[in-house]
Amino acid sequence: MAFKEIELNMGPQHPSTHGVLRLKLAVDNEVVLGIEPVLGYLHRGMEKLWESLTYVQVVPLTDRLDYLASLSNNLGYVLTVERLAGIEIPRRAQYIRVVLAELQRLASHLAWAGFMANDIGAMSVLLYGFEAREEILDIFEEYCGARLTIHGIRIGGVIHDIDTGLVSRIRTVLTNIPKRLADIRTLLDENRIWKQRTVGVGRIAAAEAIDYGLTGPPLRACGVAWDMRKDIPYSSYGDFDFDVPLGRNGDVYDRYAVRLEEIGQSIRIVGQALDGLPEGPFMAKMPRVLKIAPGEAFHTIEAPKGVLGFTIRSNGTDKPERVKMKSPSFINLQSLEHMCKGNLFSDVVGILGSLDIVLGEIDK
Amino acid sequence: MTPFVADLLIPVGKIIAVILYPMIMVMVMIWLERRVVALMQGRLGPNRVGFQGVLQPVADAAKLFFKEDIIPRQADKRLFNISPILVMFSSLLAFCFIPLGEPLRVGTYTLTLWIADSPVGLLIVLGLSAISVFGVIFGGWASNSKYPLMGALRSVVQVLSYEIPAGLTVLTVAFAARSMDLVEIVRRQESSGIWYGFLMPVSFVVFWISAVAETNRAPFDLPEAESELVAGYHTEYSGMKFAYFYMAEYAHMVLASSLVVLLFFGGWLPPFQGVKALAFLHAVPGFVWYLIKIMFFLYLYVWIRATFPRYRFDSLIRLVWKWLIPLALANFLAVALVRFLR
Amino acid sequence: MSGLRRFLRSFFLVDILRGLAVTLRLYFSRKVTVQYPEEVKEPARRFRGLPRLYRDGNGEPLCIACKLCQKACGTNCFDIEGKREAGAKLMRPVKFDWRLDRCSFCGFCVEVCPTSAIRFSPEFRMTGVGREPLLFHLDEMYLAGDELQERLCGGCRRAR
Amino acid sequence: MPADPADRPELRQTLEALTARFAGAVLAGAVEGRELAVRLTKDVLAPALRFLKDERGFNAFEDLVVFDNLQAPAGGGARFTVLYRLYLFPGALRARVSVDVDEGEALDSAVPVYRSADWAEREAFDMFGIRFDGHPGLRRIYLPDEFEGHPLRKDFPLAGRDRGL
Repeated sequence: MAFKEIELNMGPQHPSTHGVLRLKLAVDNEVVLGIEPVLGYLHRGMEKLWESLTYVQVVPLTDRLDYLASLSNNLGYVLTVERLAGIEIPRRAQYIRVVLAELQRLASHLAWAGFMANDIGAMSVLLYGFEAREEILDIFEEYCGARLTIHGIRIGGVIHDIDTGLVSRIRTVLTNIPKRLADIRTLLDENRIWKQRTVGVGRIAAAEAIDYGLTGPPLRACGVAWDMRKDIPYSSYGDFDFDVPLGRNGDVYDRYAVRLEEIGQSIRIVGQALDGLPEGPFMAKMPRVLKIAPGEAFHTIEAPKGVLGFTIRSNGTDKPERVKMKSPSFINLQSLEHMCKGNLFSDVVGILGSLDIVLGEIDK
Repeated sequence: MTPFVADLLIPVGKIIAVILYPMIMVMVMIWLERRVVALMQGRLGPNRVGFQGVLQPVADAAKLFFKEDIIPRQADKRLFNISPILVMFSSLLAFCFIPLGEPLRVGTYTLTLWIADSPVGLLIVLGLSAISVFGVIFGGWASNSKYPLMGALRSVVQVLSYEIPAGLTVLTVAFAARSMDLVEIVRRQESSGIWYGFLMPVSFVVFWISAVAETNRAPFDLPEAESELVAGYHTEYSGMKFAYFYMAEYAHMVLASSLVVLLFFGGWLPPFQGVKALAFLHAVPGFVWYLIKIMFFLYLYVWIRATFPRYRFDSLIRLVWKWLIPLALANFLAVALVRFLR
Repeated sequence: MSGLRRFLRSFFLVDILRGLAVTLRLYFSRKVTVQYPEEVKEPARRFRGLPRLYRDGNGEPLCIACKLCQKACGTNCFDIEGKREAGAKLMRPVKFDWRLDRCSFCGFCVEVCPTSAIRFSPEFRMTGVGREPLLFHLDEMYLAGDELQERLCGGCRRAR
Repeated sequence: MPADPADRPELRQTLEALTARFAGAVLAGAVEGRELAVRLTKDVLAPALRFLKDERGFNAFEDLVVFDNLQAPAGGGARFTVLYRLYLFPGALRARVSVDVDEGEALDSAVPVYRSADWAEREAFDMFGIRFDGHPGLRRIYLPDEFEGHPLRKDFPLAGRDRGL
């Protein structure tokens, strides 16, 4: 009887594809032979839309890229525009941006911890992760009024100032998160079922990871110390000291461990930023209508999912000629097939979860 | 006691009781599961329908009753319709052999708290609970879609491989009690003064793990792994057929808990029988103790589900063939040796 | 961790028991559920709820139909026409169409409005029973609270 | 944060090595801060990328950007400018290799050199219609395969075409 592989369709409506991703799997009775991701279900034509909006009007749209880390998208786009237009940002605004970006990284990693654990079966961790994240969303709501599509960072600075009341509330949140994190770690770190599902699964070597263009936690899990906040510091990240957690053998467990460590580091950064918050304006002097002379700029930041980059080309008007976004999830998803080949079907869910992709950012 | 009452009314009454008993337990289980998992996750769970959500299962059942009953187009109609019945039938039938307490003396008539008591009651219950595997296979196959098929295949391999350790540990109990009759086993535990759960802890642990696996419950819920197979073998079912699968799963859980309680924790016996000081515990009827013990194990089911991630298929099979079966065999030899030397 | 200690820990199911201990402890912990609609979590002061037009102290509409908001809006939700009454100093809006289903709550209109006529209200109940009620006309821009809910989804029976 | 002013000597050497290796093909080259910008002719693209990766250590492929020069024609007057952004880890250096392509012309695919260029090139094809020879599976990545036209071109109407759907 000739061997015929099953073509299994996972998505675009599937409980664990983190959005509208469709995976065409070639499966031989649960062993994965090949995966072909099909994209475009959430394609909104962002880059075309951006070409018809002014620089300032594009910022709220960048919220909708990685909708779990909207402040990071804002920061990435805004820094590129500022480099293109040569705008100098007051130090207080840079520090507030670091506070917001790192809080956003905490929220994104906590949401990810919940999703990944739920994909592998530990359903309670989803609630614990979201409960911790809820406190951060309350901070964002108090700071600028929105919880998910926050649009709190503007070209030239930030939307509001941080008053002492908000600073103390952020500090209490920073003390609560480690407690919730400790629960998650006790539940998962040493658990034998968790280890069987994650150790050695979806392993990728450092050289292959760089060749596949992996960035962010999945790359650092292979032991490659590439963190844009350290390599090309931006928005005064150089003033803070924090370490870059690294894994050893680049499997699902190391990606899990690296992200949980990063939560600890982000708490350190926010603490230092709040301690050293300089005085001064929180917004640079901006013209009413921002017109930028023809030119081109490329800038990258360390978003929670990986290296997020923007290329902007200006043509002298108040609307960008071309804005291209380099999305970390888009590039990281390419290595999914390499990691999943030969594994079992249930590992695909775990590996996809460990890559922490968001379809808004992939489909643009 | 006219024969009319003795031979007709009472048996019919008992049969109705045997059907109602699992139904009520299933209703309790549905509520318990949703509440306990919720409370463990820092939320309240259903508390709108009835006092503290007690009527939620009734609401679910009514909803499912009125929901449209979809049969996929290319599904194999006959198999598709039979499987929920098979799954439900096997668990209800097994309840006939579960004794709930010592026979009651009502005037001259002794009311036995079970439908049938056979010298091989244990084997019959195990055999009947294995029939539900057919329901799962037919359901998965007849749905004619890939996910249910994978769910069904996984379930077959899982349930069959966990039958072996379950069977071996049950044998050790039969060995110790020198009988397969469930009532006899409980009486034997009473007379020997020690419950087999404490006499043979290894048997209890292995049997408990196999019971969790056989009922496809977390962390062994691969056949219906929501995050992988969407809903496993009952993905294509809806309306009352889905309700059957849903209730059958809980019925099997209650069945497995009753078996654990009967075999290892002395069924309806009050705890600490030997201790004279606690003799007043005997006043409480056997049936209440039996319920308390079952509720503990049902709580344990839900507790485990809220805590642990899900096994991967090969690690689950490796667990049973490399760990549980050798352990069960070694334990069986040890018990046999002890029995022989004594 | 030495091999023996790791074996003992795994044989006596230490990781399993510690996991169960966590869920048991959380079983008795404080619950975070907010019983909406009986309990309502107060939105923050700067909460970006439904943008509303406001009136000044003595009931005069603040909006002077300068259409700055219409220009600033990225998703062009506004369609405004103003008219200057004979003898009046300021223009008044005659037609003020605003589309809730296009609004992305970016807040540019609120920032750019010279008389802060349009501001975010704490209203977060914005669901309607059709596309038509999501198009607000001039007088409906001043609605708030229950009349607003009546306007948005009047049809459904409110569980009051 | 403007790029730090110190020009990196290694980049200068790379530029010289590149111009020596591909004599006539390097149309323009400059080192600015941590970034080397080079404009090449179409045919030396693939060997140049191979050279930059193997000999000069640019081991990571960061991004592929396509500009439509319909309104603002670049120096060469070609319709599209395709940028390959490379990254040197751990030195944190960048290379910007740009090539001009006219409508209908094809480029050599960079996938044999950098595996992660695969989807980036498929996206460039989907959005601009630039074909890459040697690409393992050049298909549209976002839009359905039967979609005609390339949306990110300047002459594609923003509101889309009325297909009467």
